[in-house]
Amino acid sequence: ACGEAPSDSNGGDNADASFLACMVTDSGGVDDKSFNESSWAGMEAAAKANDDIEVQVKESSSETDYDPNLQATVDDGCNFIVGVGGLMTENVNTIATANPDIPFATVDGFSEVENVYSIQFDTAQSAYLAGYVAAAQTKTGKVATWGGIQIPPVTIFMDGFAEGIAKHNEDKGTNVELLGWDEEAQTGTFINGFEDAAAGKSTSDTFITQGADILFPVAGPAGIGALTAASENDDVSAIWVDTDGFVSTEYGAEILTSAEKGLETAVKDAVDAAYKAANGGDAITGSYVGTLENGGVALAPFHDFDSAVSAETKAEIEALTQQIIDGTIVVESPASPAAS
Amino acid sequence: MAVDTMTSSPAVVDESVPTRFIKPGTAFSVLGLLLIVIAFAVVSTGDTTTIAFDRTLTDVEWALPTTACVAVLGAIAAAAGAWMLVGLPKRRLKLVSAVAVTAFVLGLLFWAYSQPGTVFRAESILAGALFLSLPYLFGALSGVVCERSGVINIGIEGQFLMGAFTGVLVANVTGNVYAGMVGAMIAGLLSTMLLALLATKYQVNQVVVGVILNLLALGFTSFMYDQLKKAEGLNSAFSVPTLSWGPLADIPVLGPVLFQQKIFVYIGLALVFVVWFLLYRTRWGLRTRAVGEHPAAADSMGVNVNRLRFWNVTLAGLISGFGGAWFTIANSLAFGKNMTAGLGFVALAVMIVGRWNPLGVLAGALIFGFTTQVARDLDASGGSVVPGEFLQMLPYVVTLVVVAGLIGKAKAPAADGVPYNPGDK
Amino acid sequence: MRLELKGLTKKFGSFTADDDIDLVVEPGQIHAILGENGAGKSTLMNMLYGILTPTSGEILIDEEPVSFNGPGDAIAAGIGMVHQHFKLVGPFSVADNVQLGREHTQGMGVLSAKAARNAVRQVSEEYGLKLDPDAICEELPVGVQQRVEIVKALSGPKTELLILDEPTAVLTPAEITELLQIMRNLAAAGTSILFISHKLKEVQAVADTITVIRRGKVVAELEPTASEAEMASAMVGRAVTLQVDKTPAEPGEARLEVKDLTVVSDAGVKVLDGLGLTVHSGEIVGLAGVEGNGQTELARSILGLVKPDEGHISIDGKDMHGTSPAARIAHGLGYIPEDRGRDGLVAEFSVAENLVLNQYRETPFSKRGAVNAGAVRKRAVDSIAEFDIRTQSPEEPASALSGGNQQKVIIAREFSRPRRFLVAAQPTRGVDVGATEFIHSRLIAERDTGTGVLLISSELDEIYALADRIAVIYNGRIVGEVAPDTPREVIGRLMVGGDIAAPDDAPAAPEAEAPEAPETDAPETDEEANGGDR
Amino acid sequence: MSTDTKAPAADQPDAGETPEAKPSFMRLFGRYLTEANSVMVTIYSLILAFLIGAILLIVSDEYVRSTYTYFFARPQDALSASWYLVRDSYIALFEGAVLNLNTLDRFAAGTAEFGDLLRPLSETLTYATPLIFTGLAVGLAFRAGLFNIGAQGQMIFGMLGALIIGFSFSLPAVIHLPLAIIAGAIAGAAFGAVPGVLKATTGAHEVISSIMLNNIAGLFLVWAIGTGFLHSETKSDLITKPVDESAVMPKLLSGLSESLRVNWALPLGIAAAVFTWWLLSRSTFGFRIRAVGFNEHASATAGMRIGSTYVTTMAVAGGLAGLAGAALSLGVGSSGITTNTALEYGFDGITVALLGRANPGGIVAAAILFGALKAGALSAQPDVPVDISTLLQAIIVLFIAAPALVKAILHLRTPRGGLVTLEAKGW
Ligand SMILES: Nc1ncnc2c1ncn2[C@@H]1O[C@H](COP(=O)(O)OP(=O)(O)OP(=O)(O)O)[C@@H](O)[C@H]1O
Ligand SMILES: Nc1ncnc2c1ncn2[C@@H]1O[C@H](COP(=O)(O)OP(=O)(O)OP(=O)(O)O)[C@@H](O)[C@H]1O
Ligand SMILES: [Mg+2]
Ligand SMILES: [Mg+2]
Repeated sequence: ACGEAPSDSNGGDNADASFLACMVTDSGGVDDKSFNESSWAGMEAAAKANDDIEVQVKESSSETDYDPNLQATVDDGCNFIVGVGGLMTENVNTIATANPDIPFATVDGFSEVENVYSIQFDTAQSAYLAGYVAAAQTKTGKVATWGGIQIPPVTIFMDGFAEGIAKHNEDKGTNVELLGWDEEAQTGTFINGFEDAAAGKSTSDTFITQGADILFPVAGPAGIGALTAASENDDVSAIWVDTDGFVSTEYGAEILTSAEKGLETAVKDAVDAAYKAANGGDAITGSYVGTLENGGVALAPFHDFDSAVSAETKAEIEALTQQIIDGTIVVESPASPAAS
Repeated sequence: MAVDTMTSSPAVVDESVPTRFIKPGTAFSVLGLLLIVIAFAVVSTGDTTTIAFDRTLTDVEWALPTTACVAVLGAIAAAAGAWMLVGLPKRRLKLVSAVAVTAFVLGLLFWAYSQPGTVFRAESILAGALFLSLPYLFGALSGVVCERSGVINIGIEGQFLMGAFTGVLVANVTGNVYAGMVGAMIAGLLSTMLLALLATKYQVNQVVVGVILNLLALGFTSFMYDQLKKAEGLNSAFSVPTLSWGPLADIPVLGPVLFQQKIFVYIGLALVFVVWFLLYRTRWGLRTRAVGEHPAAADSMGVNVNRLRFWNVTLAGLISGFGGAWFTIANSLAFGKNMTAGLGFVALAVMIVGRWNPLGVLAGALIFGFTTQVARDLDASGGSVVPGEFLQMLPYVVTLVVVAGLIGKAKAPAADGVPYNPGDK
Repeated sequence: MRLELKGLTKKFGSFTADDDIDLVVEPGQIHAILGENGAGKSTLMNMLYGILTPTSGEILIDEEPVSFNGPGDAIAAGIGMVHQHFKLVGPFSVADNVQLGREHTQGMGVLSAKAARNAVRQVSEEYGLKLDPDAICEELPVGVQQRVEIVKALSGPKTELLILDEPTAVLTPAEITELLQIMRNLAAAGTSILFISHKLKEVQAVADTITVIRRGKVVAELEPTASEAEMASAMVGRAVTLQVDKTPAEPGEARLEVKDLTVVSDAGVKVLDGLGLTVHSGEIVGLAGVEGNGQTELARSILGLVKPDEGHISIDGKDMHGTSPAARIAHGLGYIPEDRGRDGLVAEFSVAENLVLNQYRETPFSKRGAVNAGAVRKRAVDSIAEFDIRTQSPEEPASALSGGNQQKVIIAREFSRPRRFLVAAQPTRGVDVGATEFIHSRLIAERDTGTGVLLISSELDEIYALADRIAVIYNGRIVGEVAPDTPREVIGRLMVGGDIAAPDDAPAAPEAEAPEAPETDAPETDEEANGGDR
Repeated sequence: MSTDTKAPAADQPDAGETPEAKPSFMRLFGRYLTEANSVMVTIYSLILAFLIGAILLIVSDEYVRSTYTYFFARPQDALSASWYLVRDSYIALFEGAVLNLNTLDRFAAGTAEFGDLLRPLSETLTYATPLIFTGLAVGLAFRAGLFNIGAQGQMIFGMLGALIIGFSFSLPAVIHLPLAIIAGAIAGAAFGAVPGVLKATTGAHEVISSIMLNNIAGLFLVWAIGTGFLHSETKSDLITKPVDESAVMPKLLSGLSESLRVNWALPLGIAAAVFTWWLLSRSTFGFRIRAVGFNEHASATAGMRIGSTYVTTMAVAGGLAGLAGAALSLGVGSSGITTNTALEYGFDGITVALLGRANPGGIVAAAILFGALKAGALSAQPDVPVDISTLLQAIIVLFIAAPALVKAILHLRTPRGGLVTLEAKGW
């Protein structure tokens, strides 16, 4: 808003900081238990670590809000502006072109504009490992995944997960079946939203009755429904996405592992880099793709399930990680990050 | 000394004389024939439809030949249609229509579950359907109590939200999930009290108030949700256990459906009968129905119309508030913005489908729960020919068909929505 | 009970409905109240019954001042009331309607259906008002509904004063006779009665004293010996001609021909059962009958709102099969509906708009898809002058008009356009003597211009005053067509399904004071009649 | 739904009141101010709503709340903190919706252009535009006694209709744009007519069928966007193809600044309001709509066809909502629509119609007010919680719908002719 209004209600107490980093969410809002929330956590972490950085967030309720929100961050005098979501990339490009002096970043999108830094993740890699673990751990021979909405940041997880299972079936001669996603046809089960946790719960229940004992919900907050379903069924566990669910949710006991996406770190690093650039360092530009190699994506620790996962499986995961890093295994998804 | 005003009764059309029903007859005949065509042309001959008793008799599975089943069901529907065309006794019309509709729907189900990999897990699906019908049940029952007293309650959605939100909050603050349920009921009560006050004391148009209350509840819960986020542990999920009734739970079909559910199910079913009894068998019910039908008549007999309306509406909030707790506590979920996703409006439709009668409401809610559950099951099993979005439309389409085709003009309580001003005549 | 009103006044806003009314009702007295529409009669009664709170003045019961917070207090004080507009809950049974507000329970608020049923039986036996406690009220004929209202009023803990607000408006002559006898019996047993009616003969027949109210003020106290003309002029404030002058009819060609008309209701009842009727130009055919015998459906079929199941209707020689109401109206059908509030007027519309409600698409009222406000207003100004419609302006909403003036708006609408045939259903229902006089003369004038008129009325007086020929409808059939000089009791018998021939020595007096006459031929019980009616 | 005055229900005016010979203007004016007439009720409703909003703001701010813990020790802290918070919050809303004071300073200093000054207004009008259409769609149906709760679904179909014509052809803009707009209106009208037809033929209540159709439309949209026919060729997100350049609503003020998003859909909306006004109050069709809305029995008796009135009214209403969809997919959403583009404009249309008392002029004003609240709230975040805007909307409409409440709270007098209340039919 206006300059004289206090704008510290969201970003810690760095009231007289010299550097203002701003973020615009996509329609999920800042508490989406998914990429908006993780990005915001990265922003806040940056502010916490450096008293001279202040952060603020503006939420969008639809893509028609992107332009005014981005424009408002410019008007507010933000020194670094992060747009979250691939759909916002074009809007970021437009405003970045109009404001060449301000550094921008786009999360989960790729931009070629000079002053826009792209932050992307090849989450198919971490999901691949998760799929492998799931195939190794299932007792019923059936695991299930379902998504919020059929969009690339979601389906990339599902693709990687499917390939990980296929890998296990191939190597170990198992016949683990994946419910809820057909990688070939790119069709599967979606609840058409990220909000309706009750729908997520009943979809998960349905999979459980169909025999699945490991659930992989890729649906932000609606995914909580899978965790509650798992909590009500002793033999069922779940794999979380984006963050380490053992830490970020209350259902640690149900979570076998998580296909992490290191958004928080990446965003924090970007803010730090922008801060340095503003204070005489190199300008922040180009793009970043989180991979297993650079730690931008990872398989979270097993926590409570550590003893349940055999040493053999753990070793195989190690090996697979190495193979992906050195390129012997390429996890491909139609939704993999654009050219970088 | 009484003089008879009617020495002979007027001619009555004999209900048992066959009458022709061209439109429904044609419709059911065509639908039935369609099923038969599907059975032979679309379904491949070897297909089977598997029905499993997945929770009690885990090793029993019935594999039925799809073609034969669909064809038979199609024939039943077509025959019902044909009977209507040649003429059937009028009093049989409803029954025959119901048979035709059921046969057609079952035929579609048999077809849908013939895809490889799909199994109709009867017990899980029916149990899930009963559970999913609860929000509609609670919402519609609350609506029944309000509208039977002549106050339209469009604000069920808002009362759900308030209940869902407060239920979790209170459970967190007290650490007791049952206190949370009571909290949800009180939140529902307080929000309908506003409706009651505006509708009776200030005579505001009830539809308008309902729309506003929804907006208010949405704004309020979203706003408070953001506020609560700042503090830890005010919006953590709480859950209630599934009650298992010992050996009863092992009865095939009935066991998993009726004797292995959460307390919400039992409260819901009990409420149906309690509300029915109260409405039709007690002094309160007589007065409530009178006030909803002809308030001036009730007033002239010394019933305080607006006071009764006020308290009825206020108390109905207990039911819809409790329905709100279904979204959070029954589903073991924390509160989320706008998490009721429009179900409160659908509950309103269920109330009308149920013709403002608790028993009808139960039937309507079950239809909804069942179609929702089947749609989810088919979507999740992945074998469906129809895109998931269309499966998810199923409950809404079924309601449209039921309302347009079978129910027609449902008759609301005559004074529903009309503010009562004692000075009026 | 001795009731006394002292200076009772009621204001609605700045409008004074009742102004300083003094009145005394002695125990066991039948006290009639007369007055034009809107004189303030019902308002007065509603204050007595606790529905309205007086602005000033006091009510004394047995010399004790009382004040009622609601009807409950009045009932407790021993007052029972039969309202002008029925206050019955339609879908309820008779027993439920009677017990509403003072329910019979078996503890814990659970109803006792048996006790409620017995209570109704007891009261109905005590006063000879036969009723089936389990009948559903909305399915009963109006006459029986009226009986339910009376039983309700008498079922109070100790009803000593009975208020009857226009109880006879919807009853047949026989039922009226019966009701008047009940009133006499009650009075003889000590119950005081306040009786409101527009039918002067009834008042003459039962009242002990008569109070006349005009514009909220008591203007006269009359003895029951006063003549009808005296009463009428006291009510209206000027001399009223109660007799309509008319010349003999000169019927011409057929304007309405109805053949074998059959209409089946949703409930499966044949409400019209092969009805046939012809009306010629230049004549008024009066359709007499107890309400609910198919008059409504006949009128609606003629207009085209009800689709007949069998039979033919032609208007002015043209078969109307398959034509819409709009086409029939355009073809020259005039239609005065029986329920003016429901079917006749859009209450929220202005008087001007209501005057063109069925012509707004014709020239000059419409021009290229738009309503020509100037033409509409001009028509309104003309009609208001011609038909003496009392309104503040053409823009005033119809709801603001008194009932009589609302009826004049409908009459004006139908009489201000070319028409060949007119259906007039209950054209003067609830309309006071002055307005009735006006409407009657217009109908005669209408006939004299050559229009065919079908007059549907449950008011025998009206039929006698206007009709050139009388057809009697019963159970959806025309059971007799008779000349206008046929004696009242003959028609009365036809109306309830009897024969034209008198059963025995029927008294010649047509007036309502012959309660003993029809008594002899009442073999069936009412329960059966009610049951068969459904 | 009517806007009529219920004269007979009037309360008693002050006793003993006698009309004065010649009241002075000031007296008359003062009298007007303390009377519950529709203008003053609206103004007081706004004031009361903003007062309640202020309380919520104070309660929700941690710092200000903390100053209240020692209120009795040092009240000036709490009071000044509250005052500044409320003042700054409302200024922030104002700046987002009407005029940004910062930009004004920069403009004065020569560092901002005139166009920048207009941006908040442009945003307000941009958000108001779809609301004008959906508000009219609901308001028109109200007049025929129909509760069109289905504007959301009608708008979605309008959006799809306009979009398909918008990307399928490449024509000169003078042909293409009108064609796409008409396609949106037709798609919305067709979908809107369904509840009308169902009501006319089977008696199914339009509220139920509209609710069902809304849900169906929402799911249909998700499916449609994903189909090969509509789905974007360049993006894998759930977004459609963009409309062709020639079908994009031109911006209204692009001459001043490219960032002013308000486009030609706004004048179109105003034209639609004028058309609706003419239709309702001047045309024979409007005569019929209103007659049927008030009393269908009397209308049928007068020869009007009730069923066809329902169908046509719902179709016209659907067409208006369809235009809202066209305004979105050819305007702010011209680069492709998603499942979120339609937001809740259809449901908000109900509130707008109620606030505008189902009157075209009132609807336009209400839509602009809501647009301002939305634009203001968007730009004022994160200082002002976003949901404040929803709350303010609800509270404003609540008071406006309940003049008796405002009258009771502020002890206003009853105006001549009684309180103006909103009327809508029951089931
Ligand atoms: N609630 C009310 N508010 C305002 N005016 C009223 C109200 N009730 C009645 N009136 C007016 O008071 C006057 C007297 O009405 P009332 O019903 O007492 O007449 P009435 O003598 O019973 O007439 P009728 O013979 O038609 O029954 C009428 O002008 C009526 O319009
Ligand atoms: N004006 C009329 N006069 C006499 N009889 C009529 C008239 N209109 C209809 N009927 C009778 O009603 C019956 C049915 O009428 P009609 O043919 O108009 O119905 P329909 O158009 O087939 O009905 P729907 O359109 O509802 O299917 C016919 O048998 C006819 O005898
Ligand atoms: Mg009266
Ligand atoms: Mg026909």
